[in-house]
Amino acid sequence: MKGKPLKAVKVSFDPERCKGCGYCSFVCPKHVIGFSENFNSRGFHYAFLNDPEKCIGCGFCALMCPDIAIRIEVINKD
Amino acid sequence: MKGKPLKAVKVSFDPERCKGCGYCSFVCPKHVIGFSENFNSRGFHYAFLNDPEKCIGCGFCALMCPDIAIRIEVINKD
Amino acid sequence: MGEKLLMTGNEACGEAAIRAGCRFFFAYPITPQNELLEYMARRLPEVNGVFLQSESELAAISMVYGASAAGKRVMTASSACGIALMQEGISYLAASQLPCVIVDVTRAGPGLGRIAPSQSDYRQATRGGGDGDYNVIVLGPASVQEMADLTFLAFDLADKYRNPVMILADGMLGQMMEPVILPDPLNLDKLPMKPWALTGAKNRRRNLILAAPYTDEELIALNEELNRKYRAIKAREQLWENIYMEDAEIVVVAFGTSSRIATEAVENARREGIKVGMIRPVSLWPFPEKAFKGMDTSVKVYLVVEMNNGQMIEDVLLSVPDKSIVYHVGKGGGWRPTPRLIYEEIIKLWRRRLTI
Amino acid sequence: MGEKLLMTGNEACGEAAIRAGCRFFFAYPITPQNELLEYMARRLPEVNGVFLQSESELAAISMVYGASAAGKRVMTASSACGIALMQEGISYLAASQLPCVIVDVTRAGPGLGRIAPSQSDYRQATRGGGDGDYNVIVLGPASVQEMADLTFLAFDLADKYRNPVMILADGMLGQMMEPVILPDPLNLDKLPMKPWALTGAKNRRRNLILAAPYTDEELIALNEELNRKYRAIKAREQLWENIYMEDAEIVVVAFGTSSRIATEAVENARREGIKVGMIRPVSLWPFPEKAFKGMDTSVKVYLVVEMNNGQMIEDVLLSVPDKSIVYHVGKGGGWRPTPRLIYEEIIKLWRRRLTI
Amino acid sequence: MREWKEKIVMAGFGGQGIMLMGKLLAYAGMFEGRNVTWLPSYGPEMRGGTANCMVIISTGRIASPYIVEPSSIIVMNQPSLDKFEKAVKSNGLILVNSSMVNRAVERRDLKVFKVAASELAEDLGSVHVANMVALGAYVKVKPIVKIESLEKSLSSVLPVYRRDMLKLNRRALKLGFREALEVEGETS
Amino acid sequence: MREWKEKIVMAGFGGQGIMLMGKLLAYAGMFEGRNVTWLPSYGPEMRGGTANCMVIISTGRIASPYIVEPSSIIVMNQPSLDKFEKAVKSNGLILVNSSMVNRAVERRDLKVFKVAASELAEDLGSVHVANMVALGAYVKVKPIVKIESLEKSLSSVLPVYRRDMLKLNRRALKLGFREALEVEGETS
Amino acid sequence: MKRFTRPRSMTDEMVPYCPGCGHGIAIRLIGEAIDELGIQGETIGIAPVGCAVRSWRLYRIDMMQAPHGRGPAVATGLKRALPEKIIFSYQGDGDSAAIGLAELIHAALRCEKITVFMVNNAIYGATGGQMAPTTLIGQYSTSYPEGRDPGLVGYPVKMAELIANVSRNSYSARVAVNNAKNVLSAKKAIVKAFRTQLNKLGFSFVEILSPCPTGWKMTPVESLNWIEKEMIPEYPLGEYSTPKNL
Amino acid sequence: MKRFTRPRSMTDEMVPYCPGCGHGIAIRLIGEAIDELGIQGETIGIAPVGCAVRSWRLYRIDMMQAPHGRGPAVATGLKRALPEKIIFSYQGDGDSAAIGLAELIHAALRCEKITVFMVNNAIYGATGGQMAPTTLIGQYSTSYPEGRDPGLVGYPVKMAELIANVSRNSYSARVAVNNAKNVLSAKKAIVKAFRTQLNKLGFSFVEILSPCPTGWKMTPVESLNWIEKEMIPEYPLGEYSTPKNL
Ligand SMILES: Cc1ncc(C[n+]2csc(CCOP(=O)(O)OP(=O)(O)O)c2C)c(N)n1
Ligand SMILES: Cc1ncc(C[n+]2csc(CCOP(=O)(O)OP(=O)(O)O)c2C)c(N)n1
Ligand code: SF4
Ligand code: SF4
Ligand code: SF4
Ligand code: SF4
Ligand code: SF4
Ligand code: SF4
Ligand SMILES: [Mg+2]
Ligand SMILES: [Mg+2]
Repeated sequence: MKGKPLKAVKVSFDPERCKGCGYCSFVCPKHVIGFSENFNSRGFHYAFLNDPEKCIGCGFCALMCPDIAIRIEVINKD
Repeated sequence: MKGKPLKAVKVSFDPERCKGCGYCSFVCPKHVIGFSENFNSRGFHYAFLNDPEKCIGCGFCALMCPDIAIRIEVINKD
Repeated sequence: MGEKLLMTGNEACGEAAIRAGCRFFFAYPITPQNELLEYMARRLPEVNGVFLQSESELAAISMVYGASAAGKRVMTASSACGIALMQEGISYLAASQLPCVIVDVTRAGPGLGRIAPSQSDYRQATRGGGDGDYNVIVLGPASVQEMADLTFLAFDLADKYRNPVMILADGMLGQMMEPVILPDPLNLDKLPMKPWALTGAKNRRRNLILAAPYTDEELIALNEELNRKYRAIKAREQLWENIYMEDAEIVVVAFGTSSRIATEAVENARREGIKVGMIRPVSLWPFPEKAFKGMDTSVKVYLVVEMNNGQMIEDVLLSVPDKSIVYHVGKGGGWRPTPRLIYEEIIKLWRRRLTI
Repeated sequence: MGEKLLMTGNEACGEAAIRAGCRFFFAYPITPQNELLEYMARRLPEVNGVFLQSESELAAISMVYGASAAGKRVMTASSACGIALMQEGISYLAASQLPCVIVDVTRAGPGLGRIAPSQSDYRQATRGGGDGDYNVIVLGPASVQEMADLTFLAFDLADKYRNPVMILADGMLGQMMEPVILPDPLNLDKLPMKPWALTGAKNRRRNLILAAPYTDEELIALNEELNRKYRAIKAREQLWENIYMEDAEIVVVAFGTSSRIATEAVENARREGIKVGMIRPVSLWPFPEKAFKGMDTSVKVYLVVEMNNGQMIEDVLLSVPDKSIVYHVGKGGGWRPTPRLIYEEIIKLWRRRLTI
Repeated sequence: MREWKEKIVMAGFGGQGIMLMGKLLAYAGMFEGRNVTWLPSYGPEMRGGTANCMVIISTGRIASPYIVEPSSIIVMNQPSLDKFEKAVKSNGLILVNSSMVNRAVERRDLKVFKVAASELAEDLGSVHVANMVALGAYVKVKPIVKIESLEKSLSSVLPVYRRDMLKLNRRALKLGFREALEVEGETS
Repeated sequence: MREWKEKIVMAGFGGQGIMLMGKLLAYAGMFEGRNVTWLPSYGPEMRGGTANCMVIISTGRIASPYIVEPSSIIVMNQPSLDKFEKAVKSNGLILVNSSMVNRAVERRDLKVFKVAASELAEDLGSVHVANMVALGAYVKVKPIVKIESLEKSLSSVLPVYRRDMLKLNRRALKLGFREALEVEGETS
Repeated sequence: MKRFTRPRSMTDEMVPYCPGCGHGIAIRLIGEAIDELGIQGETIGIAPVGCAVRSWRLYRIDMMQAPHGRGPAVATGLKRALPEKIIFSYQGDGDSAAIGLAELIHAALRCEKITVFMVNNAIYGATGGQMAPTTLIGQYSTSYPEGRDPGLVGYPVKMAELIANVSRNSYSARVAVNNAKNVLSAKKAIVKAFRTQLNKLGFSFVEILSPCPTGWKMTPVESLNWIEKEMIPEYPLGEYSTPKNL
Repeated sequence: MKRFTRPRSMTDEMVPYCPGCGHGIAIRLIGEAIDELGIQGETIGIAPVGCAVRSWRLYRIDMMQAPHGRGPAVATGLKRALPEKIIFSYQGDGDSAAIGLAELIHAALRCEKITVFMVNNAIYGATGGQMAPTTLIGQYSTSYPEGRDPGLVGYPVKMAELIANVSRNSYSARVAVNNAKNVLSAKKAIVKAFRTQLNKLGFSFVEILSPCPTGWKMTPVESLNWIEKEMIPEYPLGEYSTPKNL
């Protein structure tokens, strides 16, 4: 997971779990995470992948997420 | 007080305070402390100086006495 | 007399302590007492006082023990399980006849519990949870004004009797704001003399503060002395408030926060012509037995309202005349009665009163 | 039934615990409880049990908390100020509904006090000194035989109600020797099942032991559940002994060591034809109210004898019928009544009984 | 003088300045010689979720500071409306921060007002003063204290490090006072 | 069978084996089917000074194990005589270890016996068995238990590391039994 | 195949912490370690008072609470009762280094075969930001709003070093969860701590430097930077003791 | 001229300890130090629970007791109230290293300007000889009659080193009172500890290895030898930290 690009991964954010702390976007080497203008039901501007194509699936975002709101699936591997 | 002989000292034991622990006699370099066959009022065989002449007044006995039963007076020193 | 200020109960308590000459505060954080601690943290340095956050409640009450022995007016504060940890220390203070003020901003128990306001520390406060035959004077404020006034009084009582005094509040009283007029600050030089205090035995015989005398006989004698003192306190220091008691046939008994809620119910019932009154114990130890002694014997029915499972009710039962009937409304765990609930209980008793 | 042995109360208590299936003992030294600790230190390794001397009473009760959560029969012991330090932990155990047995070999307080036997922990034991609305079952043995029997019973009650049980003894009961017949050892495999215990959540849903539920509502519900349990215990588990009660006109009330001394006085008075009887509370919480309820109404005079300043007397006052007159003999601090003193009090009351 | 007692619950997300809004109202009440109480929903032992506070202003003595049946509520977000709508007493009042509440008030026995507090506050330059906008709007529709008393009280209530915001807060109060709107067709 | 109750206080210096002496007597009483209690003066929190223990042996039930008015006392040293002489009940008994007590008993209403327990024990080879000498003497002058019961009980009472002293203790008991002496002219 | 997902040993509950709270990361890492070692059914967790107390909601394992500071003593009771189970206590820095210091050090002295995780956020989070024993010199707290002054209240305590010093046969390490690299090392230390217990080698302790944006009155991202710039220099990361045979 | 006599700062009371108890020596040395420094009228002593508690009988200075283990916290209260007075707490090893460990270490962390004397007799004397945290491996005690087994109850704690490690600006030393030479060094350390406080330099701590013949079930003289042969090798004598400017 040392930042090496993985192919064909799907990074998904759970908007209801997200508290908008910004850790994911802070550590994302590709700066592909943005925040919604809307509030979720708990009053947070939640994170989302604003440029999925550029995501290299390094997983840093998920490693840092305190709310386990990020899920990474490897789709096409092996 | 490093064991150097002092002249003309008087070492006195308080038999009522003594609990017969034996520390004084244990540390006495001159082995001049003995124990009474009698009990004091608290049931202890108390210590006494059985050969005052040999005492060098080093004070070790008093240093070690847990019951402050030993008193050392310097008599002839200036 | 100063101006009217809007303050929380925790702040009013802290400020009143400072005005009573308290310059030493040792405490450990716990919700809902924190605002008091934080108030003292800000204010004490301004008056050259000492605020020290201790490593635990055990340490806090021990620091209080030390500062009190030095003759200083000193306070600590905690809540519920934190007070439980102080029980040994409080018993030592009582045994050593040392004054101090302990504030319990109660939260709901048992155990860790939750931070909701509660009165479930009544027994812990008034019965002592430490070992031995001792008593702590316990005062139960019911407003921000009383958070100030009773704290101020507490320091005087503590010094007068050389005994710990506890303020038994709760999270609601601690955190609500109301207008308050604070007592005028005491002149530190005019505080009571304490010839017994430890200040270094220069030019006088040594002073000793002992939680255990040296012989069995002395310990028994100490206990007798304490007992005499407690009897004197019982005789002299009972405090309570009567509300609509002149012609009451039903009497609600409640203290602190629950008395505020009950007052609303009593007022509503009065508006409908129901002869209900209220006794509000202000001193919880000594319990105001006298409030019940002079009672018109036509009062036979009491309704004790507590935010707990029934603790003060024992004191009420011990105080009311024979043949009285005592009911209880209350639950533990942070439950809060509504004025309506109490009102309905009053109505029920009113309807039944003729058949009792 | 085994043979008659001569044992100290501390030893009998320890051995009975082991026979009740207790294999875990965590405690901190304190006089006059030490012989119990030392007995467990010798005996537990022989039965593959765990004896661990903890670094403090706080740690001891916390270790008890852990071992009890694991579903084990576990005990701790202390005295007076050591029990005070356990108050928070005991409140946690009660809140978490965990069984355990706590032995208080009381010494005289308050504070550090002295090691003379005393009953001044009555309030500390029966009123809880921890926070919140909780109760601990308290048993008061009066002989070495009861040190064994009530300890044995304590483990059953603790498991039955998932609640801490305290043995309230004192230094005299702990250190005296009397012949005792010990209960037969229980088979460890036949101890009550504890499906709630923490044993690792393999192949089942997780178990949780909580001293604080997650919501305010749940904490109130927990308190109601506890309250129902305590009411059930009050209804079912009152224990007491009647002595010469058939035709008694004066009733002495005493427990534990003071009841032994009082018995001698009562016997002496009986020998002179004085109609005096005795109620000896064995369960101190729940207090045996029932002993007083069925009472012949001709009994109007009670004499409470305690080795303290008047603690159980509150429970007696709460239990006796209206119009009863209740006297107290007692002092704190390690004072011990003599049979003669009590006898003289009985005689005084006997002479005055017609004028009362 | 007519006797009256107003029981107001203010609610919103943590961070919306709910406590401050309540304090300001209580202060203003005190300055006008009323009896007042202010009670926070408290405890930092649990973060997130909604915060609320209860203010009572009365000409007579106030028994319990805890409000079971508010005469008014000011709801700064949707969860707060969900939580408190049912509690309001009949013929009571709801003031809604329409920037953060999407749904309509369901009860038909209440007076309902709205103000786009968050948006108006952003227009003023800081979403943080939405609370003042709402409070200004509230005293417009329920004149239990004068807006001038609120303005005067501001300096006692604002934490020291926010004193530079005094002006902005005053403007927000006034803006709210102007912009309060009765919600037509929703009152009975 | 005649009902009787004997209340014995034993007292001496710490280290004279006072507790053991009491335990042995209590054991023997139990073996003979009596009710017994044994109560030490306790507590290592304070060392030095005198130690005592209280033993009651009775055909009936024993209420309090604490003895206020002993029917017998066995005093192994002088401070103990000073402390307990006054308490003994009229017509009671005092057994004095005459090796360690110099003064005479003052009370005239008691039976007084003596035995030179410490000296006799030293003769046997160990001053540590003075307690057994005294106990042997006691049951001679007050035969509440048989000396055989004492001998039998010894193995239950002696701590494990002293089991090698069994024989010596037995001999001490017997010697005391033989050597007890009534103090003439002192009884009333 | 899933690459990153909620650990099996964790429940589906919402994480009950403030935005950006490091507890969420630390708790997840422990969950991952439990999964990795396959000890979910054998592990019992203790959640003492502090923000840590809410951790019980997040694990699909047997759990209990503990009085403030007494986690190591409760863990001792559990471990002595169930020597084959894996027992951990998950505590705050106030909990372990202030009120519970004696219990923690004594568990370490006894080489009790338990694991203690201490979340060092240099503050009392749960009670609203008072000074902790770990608060840095000069750092703001609600009880010392002028910043910690060593002349008045002394110096921060270094727990990982202290434990390593007093305890023979212990694993003691300090880690941080302020960036992805440190999170990965943190996970390794957590696994090693459990291994120390699994192999019955001795006591194990991991101090986890962790953000408390609420207590620090910072944004979450500012908190991460503050850990890097202020905390780590004062609390160096690394392993301070490793038992033989680990 | 008197050469050796009862210190002026001491009362005439009998020493309330067992024959050969080291408390008597330690207490006298503190008395001599008080005399020497001329601080009798400025000094306040604290006697927490343990055999130490009886020390109040022996000083002609203001004294108070303290709950078991809480001496350093009580001393803190006194010192904060009376910053110009000299405050010392005279404690046992069980008192300081078991139940009172947190209070002691926190006083040290705070660099509280007080002095703590800890009599290390490797046992709980007052309660009749149970194991203390300082009991040596294999040593008999009434609670571990087979001797201390580190596998069950861990290792002895080294307080002088621990205090030196955690506390900046502290004086920390270990001395013994088992022979005349060591008694003389003990006295020096005691004086230095007081000096640390007098000069407001920081916390001071002296651990005093001391015989407890009763607890050890030895004769007094055997006890002195045991200290030399068993205790000192495990607990090396010396100064472990000295504040700058002392
Ligand atoms: C006996 C007791 N004292 C105090 C408290 C209040 N309290 C709850 S959490 C806490 C401290 C929390 O700080 P820390 O351990 O650092 O955990 P954090 O919340 O920072 O993770 C305190 C003092 C309590 N619950 N019990
Ligand atoms: C809270 C509390 N727990 C236990 C005791 C009993 N106790 C008295 S002294 C003591 C230990 C004494 O050992 P130490 O501190 O080493 O002093 P020493 O007597 O050996 O000098 C204990 C456990 C007590 N008095 N208070
Ligand atoms: S996986 Fe890596 S690149 Fe993709 S969003 Fe997360 S941190 Fe950014
Ligand atoms: S790290 Fe998690 S909680 Fe924080 S913003 Fe990203 S997804 Fe949301
Ligand atoms: S002064 Fe020295 S020589 Fe004289 S008795 Fe004492 S120790 Fe012996
Ligand atoms: S050292 Fe003191 S107490 Fe011990 S025998 Fe000598 S004089 Fe007696
Ligand atoms: S207060 Fe701090 S530690 Fe607690 S949940 Fe919030 S951020 Fe986390
Ligand atoms: S028990 Fe030990 S420490 Fe206590 S007085 Fe006796 S010898 Fe000294
Ligand atoms: Mg923290
Ligand atoms: Mg010791």
